[in-house]
Amino acid sequence: MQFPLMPVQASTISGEVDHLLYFLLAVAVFFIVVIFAAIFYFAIRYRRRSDAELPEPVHGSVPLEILWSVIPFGLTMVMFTWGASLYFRMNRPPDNAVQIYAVGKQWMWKLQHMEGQREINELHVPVGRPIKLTMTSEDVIHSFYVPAFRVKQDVLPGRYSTIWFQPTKPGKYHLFCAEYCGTKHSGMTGWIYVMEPQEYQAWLGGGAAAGSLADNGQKLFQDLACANCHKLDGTGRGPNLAGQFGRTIQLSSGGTVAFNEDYIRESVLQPAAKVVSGYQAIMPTFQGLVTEEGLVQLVEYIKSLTPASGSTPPGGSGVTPPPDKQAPNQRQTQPSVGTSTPGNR
Amino acid sequence: MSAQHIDSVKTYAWVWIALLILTGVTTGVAYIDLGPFSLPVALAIAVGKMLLVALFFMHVRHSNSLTKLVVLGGLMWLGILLLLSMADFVTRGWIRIPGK
Amino acid sequence: MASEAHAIHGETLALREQFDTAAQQKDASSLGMWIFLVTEIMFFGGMFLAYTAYRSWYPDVFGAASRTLNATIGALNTAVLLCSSFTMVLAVRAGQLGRRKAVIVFLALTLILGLVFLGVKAFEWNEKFQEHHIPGPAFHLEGTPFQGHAQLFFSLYFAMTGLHALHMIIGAGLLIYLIVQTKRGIFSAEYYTPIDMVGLYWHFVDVIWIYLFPLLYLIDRHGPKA
Amino acid sequence: MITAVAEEKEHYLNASYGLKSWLLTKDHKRIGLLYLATITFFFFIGGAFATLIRLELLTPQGDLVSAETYNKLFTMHGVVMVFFFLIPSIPAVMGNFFLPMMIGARDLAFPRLNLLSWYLLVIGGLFAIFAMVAGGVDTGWTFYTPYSTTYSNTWVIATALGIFVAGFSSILTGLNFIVTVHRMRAPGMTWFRMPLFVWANYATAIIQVLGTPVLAVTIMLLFCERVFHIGLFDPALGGDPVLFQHLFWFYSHPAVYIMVLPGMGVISELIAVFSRKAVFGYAFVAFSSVAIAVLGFLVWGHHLFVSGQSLYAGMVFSFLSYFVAIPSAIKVFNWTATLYKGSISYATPMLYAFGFIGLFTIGGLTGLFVACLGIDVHVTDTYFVVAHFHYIMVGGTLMAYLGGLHYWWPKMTGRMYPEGWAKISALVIFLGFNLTFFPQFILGYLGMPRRYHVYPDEFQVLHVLSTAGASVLAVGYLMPMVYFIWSLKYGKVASANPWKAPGLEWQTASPPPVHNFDVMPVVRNEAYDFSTTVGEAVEVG
Repeated sequence: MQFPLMPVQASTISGEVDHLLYFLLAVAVFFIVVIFAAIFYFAIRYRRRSDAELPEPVHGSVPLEILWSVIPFGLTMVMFTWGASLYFRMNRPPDNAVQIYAVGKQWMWKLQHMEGQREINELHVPVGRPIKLTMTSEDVIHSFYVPAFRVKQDVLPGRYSTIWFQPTKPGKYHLFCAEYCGTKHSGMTGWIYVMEPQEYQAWLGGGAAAGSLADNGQKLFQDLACANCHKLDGTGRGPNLAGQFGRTIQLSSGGTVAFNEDYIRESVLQPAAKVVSGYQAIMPTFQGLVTEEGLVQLVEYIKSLTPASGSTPPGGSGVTPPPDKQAPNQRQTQPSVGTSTPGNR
Repeated sequence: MSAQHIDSVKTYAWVWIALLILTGVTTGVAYIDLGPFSLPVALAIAVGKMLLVALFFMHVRHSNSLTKLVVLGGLMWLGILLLLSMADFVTRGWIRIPGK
Repeated sequence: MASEAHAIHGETLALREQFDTAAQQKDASSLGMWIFLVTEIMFFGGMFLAYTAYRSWYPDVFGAASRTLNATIGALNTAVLLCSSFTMVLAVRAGQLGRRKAVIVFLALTLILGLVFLGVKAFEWNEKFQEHHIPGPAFHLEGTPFQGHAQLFFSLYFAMTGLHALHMIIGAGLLIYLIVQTKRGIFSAEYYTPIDMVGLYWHFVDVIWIYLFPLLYLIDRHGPKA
Repeated sequence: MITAVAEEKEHYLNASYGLKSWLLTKDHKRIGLLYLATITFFFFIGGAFATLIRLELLTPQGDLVSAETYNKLFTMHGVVMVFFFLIPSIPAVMGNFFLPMMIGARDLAFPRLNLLSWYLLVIGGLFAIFAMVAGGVDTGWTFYTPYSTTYSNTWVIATALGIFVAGFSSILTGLNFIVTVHRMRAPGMTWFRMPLFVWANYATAIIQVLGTPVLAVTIMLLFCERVFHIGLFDPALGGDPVLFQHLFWFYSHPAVYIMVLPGMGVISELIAVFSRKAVFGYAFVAFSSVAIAVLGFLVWGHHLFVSGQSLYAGMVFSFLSYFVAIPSAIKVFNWTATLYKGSISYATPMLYAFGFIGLFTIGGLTGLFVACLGIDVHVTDTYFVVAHFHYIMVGGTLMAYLGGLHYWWPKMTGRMYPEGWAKISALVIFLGFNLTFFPQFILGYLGMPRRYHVYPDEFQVLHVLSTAGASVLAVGYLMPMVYFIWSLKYGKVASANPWKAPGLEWQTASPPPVHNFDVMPVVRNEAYDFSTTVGEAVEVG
């Protein structure tokens, strides 16, 4: 029977977290030993010898109070600074991270690779590469937790959250849902398979992936008739989406918004919330027509679009205004698109 | 506290009239475009009205320092709730996640 | 008169056994009441936080939703409430002076004004039902393509004004109780603490409305006209 | 015994008889006993849930109860223990009974309000019991949305209503205590002559008054969302589930201090009385209670480090959290320093005090781990957190509660408890507690998530240890229950001041007369001045 005391270290960050832990443990053990020793010593040394005993009162000492406030506080500030800097590094994925999308639902993890592979409760990743997950939930709050990597992030409905890690050791590691999510919360577990790069390539090639994520997104973009308005030459009723990702966009209401995953998601589901400056709020909502996984594909497709020559003025921020806005919206009802995944509860 | 202050009807009447005027002002001002200042102005008028009610109608003016402390404490705690929570809501989008 | 009251309701007028002096008893009641009002601040505070957060996220929709409320009626109702505060403070003053008849008159006026406020509120709520401004599947707000955020506004509107109205109803009950007690001759210039305490409560409920009115009705009146 | 009965003078217990004399009592002492009976009942209900949880976790498979049942068990364990045992425990039982006596008052400022707050707790409890009997609730005691508003099919509303009503009980108790401390002190009882137990309860009352209303409104909004679909947290409308968490923890983090501060007050009394020394650094200990109460409101966001809260807010909350370490450290160091050159007795209450200091130190220091951003990401929502807060709430509050109960038992009932049995049970509880919860720190760091019904095999050894500890702990808790009841009839008759303690509550008969003191006291000494009660001057029979 296994009986480990420390979890395996399998990511770049896990060793750092453990070092911080050792520092805190040292501080804690020091104070525990000091206090326990003092209590035991005083309790024995000054035990009551007669019931009529009356010790001299000692009322206190201000220098001592200051001393034992300042020293612990100094130590805690070290903990804070160290912990906070680690926290920020844990939350800022490097630029070259491999992008993977995760959708949590009661009670499973659905994961999609850029190349199109889909997995349920299993995630295959290459060793030595930073991996970034963009995650959302279909229902309640979940939490993506890999103890061997020392990372955890809640997955919320209605928005994207991210987590990243860089595995250092090939192997098989637990994936847990750490935020209570209902009856089979403890069944919402899985495995992370960390593979050697060439194995990983083989695995990627082996799966019967039906096109990359962006390809699927493009198909969806056509199926949902997005392309009717969002024309790549900038002549459509909706803004040209090519090359916009990562920019700051002017809104018709006067404010600005960062063109990121959350904005794309929101614009598909609630098109009128943030309308690009120069356009009208004519886009219908696709709420209920696209699944969370479909949304992820659309996001990836829009991210992959590069500006066609001449469609966007170089260096211009914001979207080119359309030549004119005519014709009322004439979209027909759409079938629900986006692949549904077989669920096993 | 034990020493009883009885304000005159006149004082109360003036406060009452001031409150009605301020209500008119805040309503009127709302129709003028003050840009980013419309919310601070509305809140400032509301705070003024609150002070009138509290100091005169609720006699905080004549109250002992403990009562004043209790009132200030209550407002301060409301401030803590709003301030620290808004520290989250306002700064959510600040960090730029690379690759996003 | 005081002795007569003593006979009827000895318990009310007499110094309670845990206190040494009447001043101590009065101070304790007043402090207790103020602490209660502080709990009320925090109680409403939770909703003010929700309001602040969502308004900062969705200012435009909140503005548009706010414009559907009738600011004129809101302002008039605010005035009604302020008048009731004025009559309430006069009732307390009459209590301080031991003028029983005046107490009853002013309490009754306060009650009537409070009921007028509630009546107007009921009328406004009823209008919301007819306009489909009740959050839920049937919700619809004209002029705002985004319904979800507008529902948040109306959820807040109903939660805040509803809770305020509930406080008014409780206040009205307290006023009726006071009127009955005054008629029975319980209060005097020496003992009028309950009138004082209900006064504090009534003014507090008024202060809450002083904030609700601009925050709910006057967000964006100057904005794009419908 | 016969002579005792014959000579028995009137006191609060025999002044009147019959159910009505209890259910309509305005005597703070009788209300304290009503609370004692009520929360003991809830403690054993909550304990039964805990036992089932531990038994289920003996094996990695879900073989004892189903997943639904398990989720209901830990939810109801949390709800019952937090809202119906820990929060009322020390303030409502011992605070009610002794706070007025310790400051030389005849009663609390508002006795009828005090009775009302007991009824509110009972009514709230009935709602909770109804929810449990009708089928239970499975949201976790934290009621996170949208699970609690939309997805759970259990008795969320009944439970939430129970907590809502019980919350008002807590508010009214706090209000009563604040006014009493301000307005009802005996002549000569200045602020800095008050026993530290009173200071601690005063600080607790501040939290109850300022925090609980926010919980109440949060529950109300939850209610509106679940019943009327007036959604404020619904992500589908653009609402934010994290807002719920802010509102919930604005109360529930300070609530941890509602639970532990009164315990600290009890420990200050015990350490002083059983080492016959004034508490070292009295003023620092007194102010540290108030400081904890205030700082407790600035740190709630440290429950939200991985929730999707902004990183900057997380940083602010982590920074502020560390300030709580200062007053906590001050208390622990001052208690330890009080022992120096004392006259230390090993009576049962003192054993609990030693236990408290040790366990609270461990619980408090592990608090530094969970306040540390880099570590909390890994340990939050794991058994590390479970172990941490049980060290504070069970190792801290419950130890203090039992210590206080033993200390004041003679005053409350007029009977002594059996010292030998009490010492044994204190030891059993201490050992059982550590065996139950220490392994959970390791489990948590290994990655075992909370609220898991089934778990991977490699965690089993530690779970078995924990379950073994829990069974020891259960025996430890049953023992006092038995001998306390036994002592009511067969215990040695207690003298007015068996511990030679200087507090005002000991300067009157055991049990006290209806109005606490035959002659209203005038205070001329500092707190913890043993010169009046110890030595040749006084020989109490």
